[in-house]
Amino acid sequence: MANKIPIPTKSSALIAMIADEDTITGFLLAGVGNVDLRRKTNYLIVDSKTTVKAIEDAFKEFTTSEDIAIVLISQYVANMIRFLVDSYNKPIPAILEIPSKDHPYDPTHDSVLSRVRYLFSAESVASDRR
Amino acid sequence: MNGWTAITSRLNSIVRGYRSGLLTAADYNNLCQCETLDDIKMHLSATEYGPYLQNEPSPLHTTTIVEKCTQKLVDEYKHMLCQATEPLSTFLEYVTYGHMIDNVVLIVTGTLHERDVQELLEKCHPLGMFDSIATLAVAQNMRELYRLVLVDTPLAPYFSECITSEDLDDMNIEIMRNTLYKAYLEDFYKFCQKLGGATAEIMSDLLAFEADRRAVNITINSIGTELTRDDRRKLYSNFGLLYPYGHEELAVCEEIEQVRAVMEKYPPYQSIFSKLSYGESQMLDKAFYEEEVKRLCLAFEQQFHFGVFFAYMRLREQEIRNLMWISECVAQNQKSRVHDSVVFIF
Amino acid sequence: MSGQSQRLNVVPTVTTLGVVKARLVGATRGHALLKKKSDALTVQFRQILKKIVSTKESMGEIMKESSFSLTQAKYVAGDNIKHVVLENVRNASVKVRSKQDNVAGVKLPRFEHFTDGEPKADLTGLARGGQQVQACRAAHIKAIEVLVELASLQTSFLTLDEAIKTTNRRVNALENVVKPRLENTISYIKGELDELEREDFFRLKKIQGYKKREIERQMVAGKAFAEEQAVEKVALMKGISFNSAHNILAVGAEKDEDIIF
Amino acid sequence: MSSSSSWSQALVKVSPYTFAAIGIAISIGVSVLGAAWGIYITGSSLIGAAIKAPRITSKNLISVIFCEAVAIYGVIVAIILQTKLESVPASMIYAAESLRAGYAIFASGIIVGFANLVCGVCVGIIGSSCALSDAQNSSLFVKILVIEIFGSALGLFGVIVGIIMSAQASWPAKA
Repeated sequence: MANKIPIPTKSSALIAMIADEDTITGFLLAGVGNVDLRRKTNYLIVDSKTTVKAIEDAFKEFTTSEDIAIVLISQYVANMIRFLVDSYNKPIPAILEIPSKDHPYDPTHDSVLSRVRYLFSAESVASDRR
Repeated sequence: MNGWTAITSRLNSIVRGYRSGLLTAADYNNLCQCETLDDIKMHLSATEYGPYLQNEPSPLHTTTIVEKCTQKLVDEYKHMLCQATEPLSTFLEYVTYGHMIDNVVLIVTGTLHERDVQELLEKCHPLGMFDSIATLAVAQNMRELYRLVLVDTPLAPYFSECITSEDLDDMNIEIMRNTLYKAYLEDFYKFCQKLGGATAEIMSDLLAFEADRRAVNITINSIGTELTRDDRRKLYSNFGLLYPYGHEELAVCEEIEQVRAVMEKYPPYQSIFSKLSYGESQMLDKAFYEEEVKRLCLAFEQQFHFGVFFAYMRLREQEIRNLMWISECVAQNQKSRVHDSVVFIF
Repeated sequence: MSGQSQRLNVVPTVTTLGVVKARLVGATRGHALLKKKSDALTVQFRQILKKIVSTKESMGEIMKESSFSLTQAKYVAGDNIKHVVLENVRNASVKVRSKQDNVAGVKLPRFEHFTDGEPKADLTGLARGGQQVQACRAAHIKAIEVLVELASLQTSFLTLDEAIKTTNRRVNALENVVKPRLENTISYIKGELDELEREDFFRLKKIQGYKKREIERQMVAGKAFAEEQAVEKVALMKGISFNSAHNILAVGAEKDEDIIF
Repeated sequence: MSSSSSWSQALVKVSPYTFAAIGIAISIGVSVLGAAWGIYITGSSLIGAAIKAPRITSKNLISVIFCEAVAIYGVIVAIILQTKLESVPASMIYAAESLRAGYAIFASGIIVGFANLVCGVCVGIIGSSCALSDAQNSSLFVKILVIEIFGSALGLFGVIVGIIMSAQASWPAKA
C-alpha cells in the first residue's frame, strides 16, 4: 500500500477538455468552461494548426493541476499523444476519451476500454486463477 | 427603373446567372445519398463549388466545406460590389451590414474579455469585414472602443442612435446585437423606400418578413429569460406586417401557444404555424426558412429591382446552411436526419 | 511440498510449535478474509465493468446526440454562434465534486457534477435559434452527466483493479508462500519433536533393558550368594571353608594391580 | 385680333418645308433613340447573362436585331418621307396643298418616331428578360420571342400608318 495515491476530496473541481472546436463549444455552452484570472482556460481547442507539442503540454498541465478532476480528451487527439495517455495511471484526474463528431468512436483505441475488453474476455480464465 | 443603368442591368443578369448556379433539388438528392465527406466533395466538384474544393486535401472537414462555400459567396459578392455603381453599391453594402454587426459585436465581446483581437479577426465572418475593422483591435478600454466604432465603422449611425458608451460595459451583448440589428433593418427599410419602384416593393416585403421573423423568434426565445416585456418590445423593428398591433400582443406573450394565437391572425404566417403540430417549436425555424426561400425566389420573378441581389445573397447563405447540414449529418452518421432541415431552393 | 528449505528457521521446540501454529491459524484466517475481500471486490469490479461497457456505449450515443444538437443550433443560428459561445466563457458553472465510496476497505473516488450558481439562461441566439441553443445546452449537460458518471466508474475501475491485484497478490502470497512455509515449519518441528521423543523412548527402553538385565544379574548373584551362604553355612557347619581361600586370592590379585599403578 | 402673333398663325406661317424636315428628322432620330435604348437594355443584360451561360449570346442576338429593326424602320420611313419632299414655286409655298403636304410629312414623322421609340424600349425590356430567362431555362426562349415579335409589331403599325399618311402628301404641281 506504499504506492497508494490518496484521493483528494474537494468540494469543487473543474472538468478540463482537449478536443475539437465543436465539441468544446458544446460543452462550454453547457457551462463547463472556465477562464481564470491569468486568462488561462481549462480547455484546448485542437484544430489542424495545433501542434502535438501543444497538446502534450496541455495534457500535462491538466493532469497535474490541482483543481481538475476530469480531463475529457477527444479520441483522435488522444491517439496523437497515445503514449502519454497510456502511461498515465493516476486515478485523479480521470482521463476520459470521448468520441468527436468527425471521428466515430472506436472502442479498440480506448486505453481503458481495451483493458476492460481484455478483462471481459479473460474473465473466465482469470476467475479460476483468482 | 430608378437608378437602373447598364452596369446595374448587367450585374442583374450576372446575379441571375449566379442564381442558376445554386444547387438544385437533384443536387441535394445526390448529396443526401453520400456516405462520406469525400463523396460530397465529389458531387460538389461537379457544381460551381468545384474550383473551390478541388485543392483541399482528402481528410475533409465540414468546417472546410462551409468555409470554402462561404469563400465563393464572398468572391461573388466582392465581384458585384466592385462593379456596382450608386445606388446599387450602397444597397449591396446594406446587405452585409447584418454580418458586420455580428463581427463588431464579436470584437466588442472579445475586448470585454480581453481576448487577443488578432484571433478574433480570424473568426469574423468574411462578408462582414470592412477595411477599418482591424483598427478596433487597438482599443484598450470600452470608451475608446466606442469612439473607434463611431469613427471607423459603417455602423456608426446605429451605434450612436441606440447605444451609449456606458451601455457597452453593462449591456447584455445579445440585447446590444439585436438593438443594432433592429436599427439596421429599419434603416435598410427606409433606404429601400427611398429607392422606390420595384425595389421598394419587393424589398419591403422581404425586410418585413425578416423583421416579423425576428420579432417572433425574439419572443419565443426570450420566454423564460430575464428579458422584460418592455425590453422585448424595444427589440422589435418598427415596420412589417406585425407592426404595431402584433408587436403589442407579442410583447406580452408568456408561452409559445400565445405566440401561435397571435400569429394565426396574420394569414401569411398562419400557414407556417399551422404546419407545426401543437406545442412543437423546433421546426419553426425550418418553416420560416422555407417561407423565406419561397419569398426570395419570388424576388427573381421581377426585373429591374435590387431585390435580386439581396435574395441571391440570402439564398446562397441558405444553401451554405444546407450544405453544412448535409455534411454534418454525413460526418456524424445521422443520415436519417438529413432531410429534416434541408430547404430546397428550387 | 517444495523442499525443506521452505520453512522458517526456528528451533524446533514445543513453544515454537505453538507460536508457529498460532501464526498458521492467523494466516489461514487472513487468507480467508482476504479471499472474501477479493471476492467482494471482484463482484464490485464486474459490476463496474458491465456498467463501464454499457455507459461507454451509451456515451457514444449521447455524444452523437449532443454534437448533433450543436449542428442543429449552428444550422439555425449560423456558424458564428460558436465564436459567440467561445468568447463568452467566464467561469465554470458546471463543476465536479469528488467524494469517496468505501467498498471492502477500498476507497473509491466518486465524482458528482453540480451547477455552481444559477444556470445561465442567457440570451444567446436571441433572434435566431435560441431554442436550438438551449436544446444543445441541455443535451451537453446530459452528456456531462454521463461523462462524469463514466469518469467515476473509470477511476473506480482503475482503483479497484489495483486493489484487486494487491489483494490477490496477498491471497496468493498467503496461500502459496506463507501458509506452506508455516505448514512446513510445523511439520518440521513436529518431525523433530517426534524424533526426540523416539530417541527418548529408545533410550528409556534401553535403560529399562539394562536395568532388567542388572536386576536379573543381581538376582542371579543373589541366588548364588544365597547358595554360597548355604554352602558356607554347610561348611561352617562342616567347619571348613574351601572357597574362602580362593576368594581372598582373587581380592588380593585386584589389589596387586592397584599397587602396580 | 392680332392674328400675326397667334399660334394658329404660327403654324400657318412656318414653312411647310420646315415641318417636313422636322418630321423626317423625328422619324429617324427618335426611332434610332428607341432602338438604341432597346439595345442598351437588352445588350447589358445579354452580356451579363452570357457570363454564366455563353450559349445564349448568338440566340439572343435576335433581340438586338429586333431593336435594330426599329431603327431600320425609322431609316426607311425617313427615306420615303424625304422623297416626298418636292420643291414648289415660291408663290405656291403657302398654298393649302403645300401646307397639307408639310403637315402630313411632319405627322408621319412623329407617328413613326414615337411608335418606334416605345417599340424599341418595349422590345429592349422583353429582349433583356428573354436573355435572362434563356440563361435560366432555354425552353423559355421561343415563348418570349413570340412576345417580342408582338412588341416589335407595334413599331410596324406606326410605320404603316406613317407611310399611308405620307402618301397623302402631294405638293402643288409646278405648272
